[in-house]
Amino acid sequence: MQPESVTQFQPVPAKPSGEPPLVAVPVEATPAPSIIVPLPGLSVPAIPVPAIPLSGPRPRGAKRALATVRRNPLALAGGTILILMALIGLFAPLLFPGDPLAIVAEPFIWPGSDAAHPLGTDSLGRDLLSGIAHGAGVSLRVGLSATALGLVIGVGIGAVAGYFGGWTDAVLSRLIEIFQTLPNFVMLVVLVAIAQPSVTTLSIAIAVVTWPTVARLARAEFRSIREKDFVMAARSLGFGHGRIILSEILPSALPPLIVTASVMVASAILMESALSFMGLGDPNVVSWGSMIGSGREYLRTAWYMCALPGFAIMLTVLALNLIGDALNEILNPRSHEDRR
Amino acid sequence: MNGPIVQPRVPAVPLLAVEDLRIGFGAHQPVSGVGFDVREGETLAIVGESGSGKSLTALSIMGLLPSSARIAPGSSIRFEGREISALSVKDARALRGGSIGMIFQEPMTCLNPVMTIGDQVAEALRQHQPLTRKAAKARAVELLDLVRIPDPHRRVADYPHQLSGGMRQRVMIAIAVACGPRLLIADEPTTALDVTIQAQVLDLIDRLRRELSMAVLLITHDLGVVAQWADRVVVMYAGRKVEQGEPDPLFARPLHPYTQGLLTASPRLDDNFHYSDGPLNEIPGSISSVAGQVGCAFAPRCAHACTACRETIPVLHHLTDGRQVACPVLITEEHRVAAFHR
Amino acid sequence: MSLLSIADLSTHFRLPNGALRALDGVSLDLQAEETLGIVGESGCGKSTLGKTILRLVQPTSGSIRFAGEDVTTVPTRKLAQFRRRAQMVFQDPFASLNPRHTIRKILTDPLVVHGIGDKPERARRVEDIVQRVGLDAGALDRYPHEFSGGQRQRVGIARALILEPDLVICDEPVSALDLSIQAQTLNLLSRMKADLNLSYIFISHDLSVVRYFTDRVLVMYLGRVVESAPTRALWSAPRHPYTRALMDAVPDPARRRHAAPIKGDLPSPQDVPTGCRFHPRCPLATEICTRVEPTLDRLGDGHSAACHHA
Amino acid sequence: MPTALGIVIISFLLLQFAPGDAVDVLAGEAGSATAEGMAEMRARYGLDQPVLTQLWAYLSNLVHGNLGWSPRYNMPVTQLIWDRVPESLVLTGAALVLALIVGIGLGAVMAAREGRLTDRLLSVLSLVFYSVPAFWIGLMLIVLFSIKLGWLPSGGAGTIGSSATGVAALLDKLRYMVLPTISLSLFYIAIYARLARVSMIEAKGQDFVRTARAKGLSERRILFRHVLRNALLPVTTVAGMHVGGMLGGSVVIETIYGWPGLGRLAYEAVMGRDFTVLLGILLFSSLLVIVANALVDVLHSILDPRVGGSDAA
Repeated sequence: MQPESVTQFQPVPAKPSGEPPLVAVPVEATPAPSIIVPLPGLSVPAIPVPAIPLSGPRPRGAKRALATVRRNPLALAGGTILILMALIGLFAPLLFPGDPLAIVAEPFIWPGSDAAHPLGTDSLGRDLLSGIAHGAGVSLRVGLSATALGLVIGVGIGAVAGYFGGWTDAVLSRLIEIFQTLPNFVMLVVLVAIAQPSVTTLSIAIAVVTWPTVARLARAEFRSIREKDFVMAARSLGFGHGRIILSEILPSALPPLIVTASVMVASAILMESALSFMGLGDPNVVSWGSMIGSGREYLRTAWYMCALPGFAIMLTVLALNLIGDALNEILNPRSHEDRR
Repeated sequence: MNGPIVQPRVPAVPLLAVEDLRIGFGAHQPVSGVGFDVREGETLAIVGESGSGKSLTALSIMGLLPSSARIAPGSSIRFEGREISALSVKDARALRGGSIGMIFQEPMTCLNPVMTIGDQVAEALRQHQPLTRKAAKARAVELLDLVRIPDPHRRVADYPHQLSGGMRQRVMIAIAVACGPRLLIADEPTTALDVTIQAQVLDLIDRLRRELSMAVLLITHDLGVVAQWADRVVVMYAGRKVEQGEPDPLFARPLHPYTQGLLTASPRLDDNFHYSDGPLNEIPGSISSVAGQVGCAFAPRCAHACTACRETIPVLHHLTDGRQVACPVLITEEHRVAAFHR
Repeated sequence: MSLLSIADLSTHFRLPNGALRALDGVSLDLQAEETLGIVGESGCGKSTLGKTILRLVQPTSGSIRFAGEDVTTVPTRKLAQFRRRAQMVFQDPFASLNPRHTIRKILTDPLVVHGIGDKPERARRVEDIVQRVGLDAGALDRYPHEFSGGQRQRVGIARALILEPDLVICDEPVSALDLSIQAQTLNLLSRMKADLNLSYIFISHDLSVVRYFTDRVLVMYLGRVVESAPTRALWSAPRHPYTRALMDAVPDPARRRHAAPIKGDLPSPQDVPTGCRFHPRCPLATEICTRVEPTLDRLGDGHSAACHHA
Repeated sequence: MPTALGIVIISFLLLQFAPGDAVDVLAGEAGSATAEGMAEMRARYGLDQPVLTQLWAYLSNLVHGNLGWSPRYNMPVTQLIWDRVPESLVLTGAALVLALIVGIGLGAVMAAREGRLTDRLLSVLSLVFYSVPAFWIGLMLIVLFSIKLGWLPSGGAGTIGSSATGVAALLDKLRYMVLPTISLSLFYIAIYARLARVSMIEAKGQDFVRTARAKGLSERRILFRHVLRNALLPVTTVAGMHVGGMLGGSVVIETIYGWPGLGRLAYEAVMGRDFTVLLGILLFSSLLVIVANALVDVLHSILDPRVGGSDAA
């Protein structure tokens, strides 16, 4: 149920294959052999590709982004939902002061039947709307911090492995592989069971199980970009490793990572909710998952207690994925340049 | 009166006749009014740099243009006298791979990586001929032998990645000529190949042209290839034909400033000109500055350009020896007379 | 003293399915202000040679001396000093410029890395070099994708020259360009050479360009030099059968429809033939060629060839 | 297998950080534990040994296929896991197959209708599938199909006490499988649909498809012989990677539906702080993932001749 790999939307290049090394293939099309070797410099008698001349300079980043958003109302909807959720989460303490876990009314008030509690109350008489509002903050906080941490670890390890290659890569790749083989959610359950569940430990645990995906992607990107001529040029100009990694390669490797990041936030929210649903979340805060978990017993009579917070999760995650799609369209050159 | 009349042998219709071909992508028209014909058994070369529209022209004959491309009304492509655009889907398919074969620039990516080369050749055969699987396989081996792939019985089961670039291009040729086409379109067939392999492949194409009595439409950017292998040459620039003629007179005495520029800009293997002797002749600017411009597309780069060139698109002048040139400036009476007297 | 002196240089790559001897015992000398051409087909190692000289690829054995100093094994730290004096122009003007940097950044960064000048001085140098390569200063704040191939290659040349190197390795600098742009680029390179007293190593598969642009030529086949001669001498009397075949293979308007000069495919550098590497395709091959690898013998007048029958 | 060893060591060390152990839990439940009693229990299970000794003991047991003893269930962990494995495999296997079939089908339809309304609608639908928490959709399916409509059972793995055999038993089993399988597979349906769509569109633009057109092949033949096979390569790669994800996902799904598989066992182990069992499950499911990856590699070398084949002549 939880995303095992958050980058499924990019087509995965065919597995390592024995592409003949002697033929003129663009470096990025050469699937990874298990040991990194510098690709022999082969002279490609490359020659003008029949291309249609572009009329004038291509629209630049911001302009293209705007155009994409205008073409894609779904992305706009996603953005709106997300901003709304963020605002609700941010201002929940002001909008719904008081502990969302406090009992405020009769239990089992159905949504819509009491104006004071528009979304009803749960089995203990806690206000669902207040819970959902406060839960938004928790979900987004966990989602963002887990993603940030996962990105830092993943990009760091992936970049080093991909850029330096050799035994560094061999060791780090093995580490990535180990963490990828451990079934994600089982591992997550173990981690949370060990640590005392809190928003912080949940975020760390989720980062620990998601970084390998980022690392793999970053490694692949760095590997292919470091073989590009402009990186060769930087090396031939005497640039240091740090400058090459940060200033030359990273900007080009970033687009797919940004797309991944938005999807990672989504999957972190899903993971957090699943953990909380199972009672492994932070017991001191209200979370969408834990609301569903506590409503589960009353599924037969008061299914709205599960339905409503679940809907909030779906909406938020959907919004993030819509944004991820739009980012992919804007940032992934393949999706718009090959169309002729 | 009733005695036998000896008719002068004039080919009734050319094998392929392209007239006023215009291909557009939205407002952009990378091919704008190209016409030429290919006669039975000849090699016609279309030469041009990137952006000249030569490859699009070739693709349009095969009906392989990208879906966003539109052929403008009034354009005409006739094969054996039949208008290609008027053909039914089925007839058009019969034409592709049946009467017209095509090979492309990149032998690396043009073959399906997960099918054996034998299957890929056999597939072309079975599409157009009622052959059993076994017969098609046997014929595929013969075809591989025809294109000089050593040990075809063994190679037939190979996958494309097991072959070198030159061998893959031979397989592409085998596929293209599988059904004995009347016309072979070769779109930059040797650009991705090494020069010694290029010679072999061009040699092979020309030998097959004679053996299978087909015509060849050769698309290339390489003037040397054109000079060596073509019977007639069409020079394209920015979507238009600027000059046409037989290679010897064309290269000996180019009439269009662009053709002249190309010939003088390239160092020639046979002449002793060295960088220490002086710089190469340059064509200033680049082709990409063409968009949205009225008049002759070459005018901004042309040393001879006059006001008229920048205002109207020059018409194609037909000279009597079959040469054509789309430049009013350099056709003086002298050229005309020279042309008449040839 | 030669500017660059290479002795018995080899670069082998480890591939999953065996070793690839991209470069196998190559020696050469380059004088100051000379242009040395390196010509050959795919897999001959010419590009690897260029990259190995700049230590972009580690040599397996052999030595590289630059201006009298051995740079084969200098530690990466000190490599920067050498790289300031030896630069490279790449084949693909689209891949060799970072798409996310402006031309100004592309040209300024090398100065920053080598600590050359202060801010105004760097700006002055950048503007100067841009003008020299024939672009206007307005180009500086634009991105590579806004330029045509020819213009990008000018930027690539400017980047190679901004550190005022002594040696520039041009790796197929015009093969990705249209014919009409090739002449512009070659003229620019030749002007820069005269202006800045450069030495070039000019790697190309295009014999006609090599003939025009170089003073001396090395012909390579499968990782080895098979012939080396002053350019004019090579063309007037090629000694190695491969050189002859290569010259004959170039389409020539003077010879219509002749048979291909050599049969057979280029062997893979992972599976190099025994004896003389060219013997399976060689019209002159005899028994000795299958067994004994010929050495590069001096034939006088700076002409050498590695052939038992030369 | 260094990966497997790495997994063993990492997960074992992780568990050393766990506060409290099975003895604590047992003692807590019994409510009458003395310090000596607990120490004695720890000694019995080897929990008082130094960490490295415990790891060594664990490793050497592992070599003999022994994953330790569960104090809570009072039976060997291996036995415990083996009892649950078939149910888990049936569920995840069914979900994977369902996801592949429906996903690739949807993807093919979307690719064929690229840019049109069908494509857009299905794209949004797949994105919704991708965004729905599996446990929630599981609950909602129960509400609809079990509680409101009464068509399908809301939990369990078969009618208790049923004496049906043969086809009847199979049908009974299938009835119980429908909801959990759907809940588990929706997310993967979305992934495969989107991936299949992208890779089919990409495969369609390849040069060899143009070659196929130049041969005069029909669009149908091009689709099946040339596009589909190449487009499925990335899908198989990804599907192999999902075995671990599915096993993880089954923790929640099995808990909701009371499906007696590994996932539910994991949940019970966490709740009971039975780390030996938890560690066993983690190791065992990692092993399954390794096996699945190996199978995918084999499949891949069948589908793609470039993998592991010989190189250019």
